[in-house]
This record gives sequence, structure tokens and C-alpha cells, in this order.
Amino acid sequence: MSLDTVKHATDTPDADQPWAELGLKEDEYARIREILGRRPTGAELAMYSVMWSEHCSYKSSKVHLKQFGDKAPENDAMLVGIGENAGVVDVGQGYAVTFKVESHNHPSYIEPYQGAATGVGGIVRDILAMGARPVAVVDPLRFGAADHPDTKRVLPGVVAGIGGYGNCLGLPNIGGEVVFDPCYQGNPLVNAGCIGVMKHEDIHLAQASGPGNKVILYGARTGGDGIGGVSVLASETFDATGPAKRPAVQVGDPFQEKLLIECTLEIFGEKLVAGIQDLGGAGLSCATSELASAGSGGMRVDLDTVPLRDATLSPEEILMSESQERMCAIVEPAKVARFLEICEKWDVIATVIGEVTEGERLEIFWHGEQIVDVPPRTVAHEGPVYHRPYARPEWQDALQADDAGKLPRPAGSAELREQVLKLVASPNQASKAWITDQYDRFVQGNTVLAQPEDAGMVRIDEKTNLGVAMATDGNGRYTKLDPYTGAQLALAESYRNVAASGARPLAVSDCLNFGSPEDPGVMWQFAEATRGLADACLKLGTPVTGGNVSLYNQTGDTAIHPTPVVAVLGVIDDVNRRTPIAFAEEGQLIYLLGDTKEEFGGSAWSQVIHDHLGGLPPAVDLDREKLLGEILISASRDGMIDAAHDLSDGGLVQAVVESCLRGGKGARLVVPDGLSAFTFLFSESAGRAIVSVPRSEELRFTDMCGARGLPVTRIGVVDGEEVEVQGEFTLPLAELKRAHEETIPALLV
Amino acid sequence: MARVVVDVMLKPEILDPQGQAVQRALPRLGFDGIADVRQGKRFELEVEGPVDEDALARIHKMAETFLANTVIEDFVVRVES
Amino acid sequence: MARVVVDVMLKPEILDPQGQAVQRALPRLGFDGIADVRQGKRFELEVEGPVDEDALARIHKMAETFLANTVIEDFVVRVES
Amino acid sequence: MTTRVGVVTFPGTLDDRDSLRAVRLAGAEPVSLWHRDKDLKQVDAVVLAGGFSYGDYLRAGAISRFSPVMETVIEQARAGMPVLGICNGFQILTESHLLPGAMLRNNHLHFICRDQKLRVENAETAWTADYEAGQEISVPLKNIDGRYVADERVLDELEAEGRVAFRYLDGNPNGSLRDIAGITNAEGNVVGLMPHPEHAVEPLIGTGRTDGLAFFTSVIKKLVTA
Ligand SMILES: Nc1ncnc2c1ncn2[C@@H]1O[C@H](COP(=O)(O)OP(=O)(O)O)[C@@H](O)[C@H]1O
Ligand SMILES: [Mg+2]
Repeated sequence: MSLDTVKHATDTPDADQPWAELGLKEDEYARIREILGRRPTGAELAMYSVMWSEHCSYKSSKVHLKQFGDKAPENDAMLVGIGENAGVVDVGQGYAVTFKVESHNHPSYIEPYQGAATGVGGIVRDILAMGARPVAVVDPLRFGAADHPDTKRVLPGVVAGIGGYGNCLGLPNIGGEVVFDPCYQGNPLVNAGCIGVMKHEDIHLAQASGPGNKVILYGARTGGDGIGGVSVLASETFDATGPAKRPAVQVGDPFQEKLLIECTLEIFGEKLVAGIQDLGGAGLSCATSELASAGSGGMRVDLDTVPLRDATLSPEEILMSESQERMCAIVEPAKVARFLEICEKWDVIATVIGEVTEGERLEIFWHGEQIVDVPPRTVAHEGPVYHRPYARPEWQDALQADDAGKLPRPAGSAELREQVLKLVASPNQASKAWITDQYDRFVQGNTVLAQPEDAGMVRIDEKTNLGVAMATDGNGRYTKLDPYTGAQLALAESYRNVAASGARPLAVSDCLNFGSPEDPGVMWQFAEATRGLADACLKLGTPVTGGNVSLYNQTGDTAIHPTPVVAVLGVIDDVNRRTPIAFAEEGQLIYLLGDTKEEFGGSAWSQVIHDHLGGLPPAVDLDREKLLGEILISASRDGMIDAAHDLSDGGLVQAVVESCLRGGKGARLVVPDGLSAFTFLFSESAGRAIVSVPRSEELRFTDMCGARGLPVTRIGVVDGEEVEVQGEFTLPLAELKRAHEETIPALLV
Repeated sequence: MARVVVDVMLKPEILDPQGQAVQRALPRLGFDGIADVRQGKRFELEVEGPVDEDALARIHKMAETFLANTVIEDFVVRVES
Repeated sequence: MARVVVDVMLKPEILDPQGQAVQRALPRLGFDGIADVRQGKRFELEVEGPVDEDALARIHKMAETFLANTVIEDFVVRVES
Repeated sequence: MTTRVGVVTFPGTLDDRDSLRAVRLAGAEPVSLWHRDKDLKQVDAVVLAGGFSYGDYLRAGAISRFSPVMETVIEQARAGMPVLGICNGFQILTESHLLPGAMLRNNHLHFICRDQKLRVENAETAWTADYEAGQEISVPLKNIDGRYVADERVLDELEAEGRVAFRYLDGNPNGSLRDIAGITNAEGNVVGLMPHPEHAVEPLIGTGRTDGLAFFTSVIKKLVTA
């Protein structure tokens, strides 16, 4: 086939083009022709199709995501907001932190190990591209039913992939989630987040400015990986094989990425780059068009110079390739030599592939002939925007009317005891140590808290002990019952987890996992969830700094539960003041903070005991969350509490059991007046936490809560080797430990 | 008992970081003239009973569904003499 | 260019948990009659120039000092036809 | 004059900065060494840190073993310089034949990260003098290729000569023969172990224990009195 040059395209306006196969709609193709004033070349068509895909252009979600900016709370900490590779916040002492969560859902279903591994690789490069040293990763995960055979295939591969890649990069894994639900059968959710740290002056942006500056591609060679992956995989049908016979799966090389990190940080250290972008989805198409679009001029690229792993690749394929472990930098000519020298030191291949030009066009050449001549903004930032129709599903009312409060409750103490054991042993509530022990949480020597703590925490300055914390949460069951409230609950829980660790919540990233946007019901869930999240962020004062949307998570007509996963980043001035979850000191008093109501909709109890999902999720009170957070942070700062654990799915009893097992100490609990033992133990009312208070601090602590209007109830004492609910039952720690720890390994061997 | 060998290699178009690392190390060790290295897996199966067409078909199936992930890997089944 | 294959297997007396894990999984997947599975590595080398005795001797040396760790592994060098 | 302890960075080394920190906290001067340099910058001792040098491709430690820096490290180790190999460093030491045996995939096939109890069997090496023989310590363990194997003859010899330096307690985490977590050469200057003492040097970080610090104070003492 002869080369489809710009000239050839101009001369053959009526040539047939496979725009539909590439996932473009008729009107989109027409718009491309209009923008260019001619038909696109094959390379241009490839670029537009991939950049205008749902995955890259956010065309279905954009109109809703706008709220995160429109309703953003005043926040002096925000240094870089939505739109860059990741948001950046000021954490004091001259430090800035960048963080983000992304999805790699579908690839992880097809090839669990590589899909998950490259998910980690991708998010780490995003963080690196901001100028930061990556310091930790987190991995919120969702799988099908725990006992489904396919979960046995997918879960171990995903976990090994996340571990295999993250461990090899030397990034401590400090948190995440593992949730099982049949709704994720065939559509597991593999989200991965990363935190990076830099000094303010080191912030880098993805823009190509300064005509004459060189464009340097560095890292791995370009191969045929994942071609069509972005446009086809993340597009309408999952089983389409794409435009080329190339593999849709990328294979990661964490070793190469580790070199890329160290090499890039050294380059940053010598201030050698004017702009930088990682190569992720849509590869060079994305990097060149985004850099040029965000910059001041145009760009010219010679594709022949791109180092290839496979010499047979066509120019279109080179542009679309999603080969991993690559970065693209804009470098002043005088600094190129030093740049290349550092790359050589780290055994990283680096090549000048083009330069920034005076013009306003992105021009790409192949064998001396021009194959791309486009206005970069139209590719990268001015893609289509859909206002998809949305409508509250017909079944929503019936679902909400199916009140979980009406479910039969345990008849007596014996049954209550049995249900507690069943709950803590259920796959979603059981210990995830079998999984998290496959992740290095110690590397870099700065990990203060990691799993199974409420939030992960790392020290970022050894002299001052400044630290950052992160938690990720999401509850698809709550969100299915009420998407607006469910999204707010995800934020509230994550916020609460960070505060419980002693850190001050600062900012938010999110990964919005939903079904097909072409289903008006799903679109309604999406609209409600984003509205809920934006409203709640405004109220809590924690702006969304960036995130990711994953749509089409569905099989046939059946979508996953809407699953917004929310990551909250917090800061702590002195990590010595961090609060662990462990009840470690006999005789300390256990207090319950917050109000407990009859709230069982979407609860773990309703799922584990009755396999039920219905009613309304717990009510959200964001003022209360804020107050609870302030109390937890003050109490930690002033040394009033030795342990804190937030209450969420599984309710109070789950939290008490976890704190007891973590500390190796039992607890004697008294059911507060006015509550049934059942409600006390299993209710999932939000805005609550338990704390353990040294006797010497009791008055000071309760006075503080009283003065600030936070309900505080003394519910027991840390003591013995069993969990006792007075007048109801006792459960030896050893029995609880077995129940809690044996489930996951038994499911997966 | 007969031995059947299943060789599983990454498809040619798939990145093989291990093979690359090995290849890059060779010149440093004084071994020149190796243009490419690919690293794969070799499974040696001890098969009970006769290795007839039927048995081979079953092993083929096993390789396809379990020993190899055909999204990224090719495999070959051979009877070892 | 000629292809030389180096097969590296754990010595028989060394425990091979990977092979064992594969073998244990087989009956669950409906594959019976496999008495033992050992998992090893296969290297495919693309050799520039003629694969004569000299070249083979060098590859043998490479396998012995580098591709295999002879404390735990055995290897075989073969020219692929 | 302060003791200078070098920490080698290979491509893919991860725990080099942690080891440098541990050296500093122990009171010595940490010195970074680079895999491409034969020059050891006049250090008095060397730590081969943990990580995935060369991605652990081929075999853990197999490619690093042939780096320029290792030529000098091997030479100096033979001449008596204290060398500590932690995790990947231990793997490099066995691949270099400075220590006998080899490291294989864990018997359960998973990466495992946990707090690991050990018994110090030999408190006379350059790196363990600040422990008591028989002392029990806890330090993090994290690896996927941590199963120590050697043939029976070598194992018997190690036991007979008191060269098993550390043994796993409370459960063997990976199938290492005879519960061996670490060994020393006959002279006691070269020590390798899979667990990570450099992650157990500060009260707040990691497991919150400082049981690993004595590795680094031991070598300082040894060098000062030497
Ligand atoms: N996939 C995972 N990776 C890392 N840590 C995880 C993962 N899954 C769960 N964890 C950790 O296990 C602990 C318990 O998880 P979870 O019950 O979801 O916490 P919470 O209910 O407080 O949000 C937390 O410390 C969490 O970060
Ligand atoms: Mg929590």
C-alpha cells in the first residue's frame, strides 16, 4: 500500500476510509474533514479516532466532570488543578504533592497480570511527569463473587501483577481495597493510584513551548503493543479485535520503568526540561498532540527517528502504539547533550524525534513525506462532547422501597454471636493480608502506616517528620441504592479514614467506574454520582484535583454497580503523631464518636446474612464528618487518643474486631442505652469512629467532644483476650482471628 | 512413561523484557554475535499411558487453556524421544 | 541467521514448586494422567554467522556461566532446524 | 576518622537509599557506589542493597554479578573487606560464588512481605558482633526468590562451621533449607541474608522496631577496632 500523505489525501478526496471500524461516528468523521478542509490521511484518522475515543476525550463524561471545577472549594493548597497529568497540592515546608487514581479494568480481565501491572506503570508515569518522585501506590480492586471460578483466575493474576510491577519499582503499597460482588463478574475493577512528592519549583507541565526546542522520546522502544487498544477496547464493544492484527495487550517492563524514574528525576534535578509528558493511552498521538496543544506553537516530528522494536510497523501504528515505559520531553537545544548523557548513564534510549515550531500545526513526517498536518488542539482538547440522555431507572423506586430494616434480625444472643463471626469471616470483611502481603510496604524506608490501617502514611521529610496520608474508598452497593448519596459516602469514608490516621484531609482524586454511557439509566447514575461528589467536595473543602473515568464496565445489558472510588490525600505535620487502629494498651477506654441509627440499607450485614440489596444507604451529614475529622486530628495532635478506627461497612463490631486483632488485645463492650445490641453492632451510620483513650486523658477528651458538640459514648474498655458484648456473648480473639484470616487464602488456593 | 514437552514463548510482537535484558548483558560478558534473545518457558510433562493422538489432543488443549495465555503467548507441543 | 535453543531445567533433586503447582491444578481443570510436571526456561538465541563447533562451544560456555546457574540447574544446547 | 560504608546502586536497586540511611543512623559515613565504577571510593565496607537489579531477569542477581563494581567487590571481599548482601545483595553474593548455594522462587510462589522473626546463630561475623548468639530479632522480609538451597554436603559444612548466621523462627516463610535466612563465609567478613535489617532502624517507620541497627553498628565497631 502506498503512503497516504497529506498530498495524496488532498488529491483523493473520495477515498474510502475505515472511520467506523476505528470507532468514529459519522458526524465525527465529517467534523474531521471540516477541520482539515480535506479528508484526513490514514495517520490523521488514526490520531483523531484514538484521541476522540471515550477513554481519551471523556466525551460522555465531560459535561458532568465540569462540576468539579465549577463547584471547587476555595483552597489555597491547590497548585495545579484538573487537566494536567495529575493535580498538585501544597503540603507545606516548600513541598508539593501530586496524586491520582486511574483504572485499568478491561485489560486486567483479558490478561490479569499484565493488565494490572501496566496499570501501575501508567499511573506512576503520570505522577513522574508532573516532576515528582513517586513515593507510594494504592490499589482499589473489585472482583466477581469470591467463590466464582473466574475470580480465581483474575484475582491472583491482578495481585501478582500489581505486586510484580510496584515491588520492582520500589514503591511501597500503602493502601487500597478488595471488594467482591457478583456484579463485577466479567468486569473486574483494577484501579491504581500513586502519590508523588516534589518541591514547588520542580512542578513540570505537559506543554511544548519555545520554537526550536527539541522533542525527545526516551524510554522503551516502540512496538506493536496495544494498538487500537484505546480506541477499540475502551470504546463500544469489548470483543472487537480492532483495526490491526496487533495485540491489544501491553506487556510491562518494570525494570525499564525504574530506570526511567531515576533517569527522569536526575534530569529534573538539573532543570533540563521545558515540558514533559508520559506516553500512555494513545501513545505518541496523545503525547505530541497534547504537548503541542498546551504549548505556544506547533510541532514537527520525524517518525522515522522513533526507535522501533518491530521494524514492520506502519506510521499509523507507530503513532497509536501503546508500548509502555516511554516519556516525551521538550528540551532547549543547549541542554540536549546533557539530557542524552543522563539517559545513557541509566541505559535509557533517548532520541530527538522533532522540534517545536513557530507555526500552529502539528506536522508529522515519514520517509520525508508529510503524513500529518493538523491543528493540535482539535486532536487533544477540542474533541467531541456528548450530552447523553439520562433518566432515573424505572427500578430505582422499587429498589429503594425494599427496606433492609425489615429483614429478620437475630433472635437471640447466640444467633447474634454467630452473625458476628459470619460477618468478620465474609470475603468482603475478612483480612486481606493474603493479598497485601504480596506488596512491599517497607521500601524507601518512610512508611509510617500501611495496610490494614485506616490510611496509608509516608514520611516525606526526615528532618521535620512532615508526612502525607491517603485512603481510597467506594461502595458500589450504597451507590446503586442512591448514586448521589453513595458518591458522597465514598468521599466521607475516605475523608474519615485519613482523619482517623491523624492527617488533615486536603484534596481528592477519583476513579469513576460505571457501565455504558449509552444506557440512560447508567448515565443518570453517573450524573448523580458526580453531582454528589462535587457537592460534597465543596462542603468538605477538599477539591478534586484530577481523576479518571472508566465506562462500559458491563456485560450485555447488565452494568456493574456504579462504583465511584474516591481517594483523599491528607497531610500531617509530624508523623510521630499518627494514630494507628490497634487497641494495644489494656485498660484504655473505648469511645464511640457520632450517632448510631437504624441504617442497614446496602450494609454488609444485609449482604452477608440475607444476600439482600435494597432500601436507602446511610444518610450523609458532611458537617458532622468535618467535625468528627477535626476532633480526630486534634486528639491525635494533643496525644489524647492512642488508637482510632473509622466505622464503615460492617459497622461497629467489624471495627472493634479489627482494632483488637491488630493490637492483640480484647475488649469488653457495653451496649449503650437506647440502642439494641443488633443496631449497636451492625448499623452502618456514617460519621462515626471508635477511639481508645488513656484514662489520664479521658476528661480532656470528652470535654473537647462535648464542647464542640460531637456525640461521644463510652462503650467499653480494652481488656483480656476476647471480645465481649456484655449481656450478649463473648468471642475469643483466637476464634475471631481464625475466622477473619482464613477466608481469603481458602478461597484462592 | 513418556515425556511430552510444551514450549511456551511470548508472541514475536510482544515485548520480552527478560530476553532483552539477557541480550544486552551478553556483550559485557564477552559474548558477541547474538542478535536476539527470547526467553520463554519449558514444561516437561510425564504422561501416564500411551501418548496417542488423543492424549496429544488433550495436552494441546491443556496448553491452550492453561499453560499458555494465547493472548500473548504461542506454544508448541512435542513428544520427547 | 540460525537459531540456537538453550533449555534450562532445575536439577531433578531440587524442589520445583512451579511445576508442582501446575501439576496440582491439572485434575481440577479436567486433565488427568499427568504424573509429573517440571517447569524450566527456554532461551531462543538468534546467532549471527555460522553455527559451527566454535560458535557452539562459546554458547555452551555462555550457558554454563550465565544462562544457567549450575549449582541448581542443568542445561542443554540445541541447534534448531 | 569516621568509618566509610559504601552502598552499591545497580540498575534496579531499590533499597540503596534505605541502606545509606541505616549506615548514617548507625554513625558511619554513607558512600554511594555506582555499578559501572570499579572504584570503591576508599570505603571500609560495602553493602549490596536489596531490590530487583536488572529486574531480577534471568535469575535474581545473575546479571549484576558481572558488573564492573563487582570485580572490585569480589576482589576486596576475598582480601577481607566486610561485605553485607541484603536480599538481592545476598542473591548477588551467591551468584558471585562469594557465598555458597543459590536462591530460588519461594515454595508458595508468591512475593511475601512481612515482619519476620530470626535467631542470630553467629554473633561473631563482621556484621553481627553487636548481637548475642541466640538472640531473637524481628526485621521485615520481602522477596519472591528467597528460598535458600544448597546441596546436603554444603549445608552440613555450613552447620559444622557455624556459618549459618540467621535462621527463620516461627515458620519458614519460603521453604529455605534448614530454615536458613542468612549465611557467612568462613572468614566472617562476607554475610548475606534475605530479610531487611535496613528497614528496621527507626522506631516509627516500617514495623516500628530497631532490631536491624546492630548490623551497621557491628561493622563500625569491627572496623574501628581492627
Ligand atoms: N488491594 C489492596 N492493596 C493495598 N491495601 C489494601 C488493599 N485492600 C485493602 N487494603 C488495606 O486493607 C485495609 C482494610 O481495607 P478496608 O476494609 O477497605 O478499609 P476501610 O474499610 O477502612 O476503607 C486498609 O488499610 C486498606 O488500605
Ligand atoms: Mg477504615
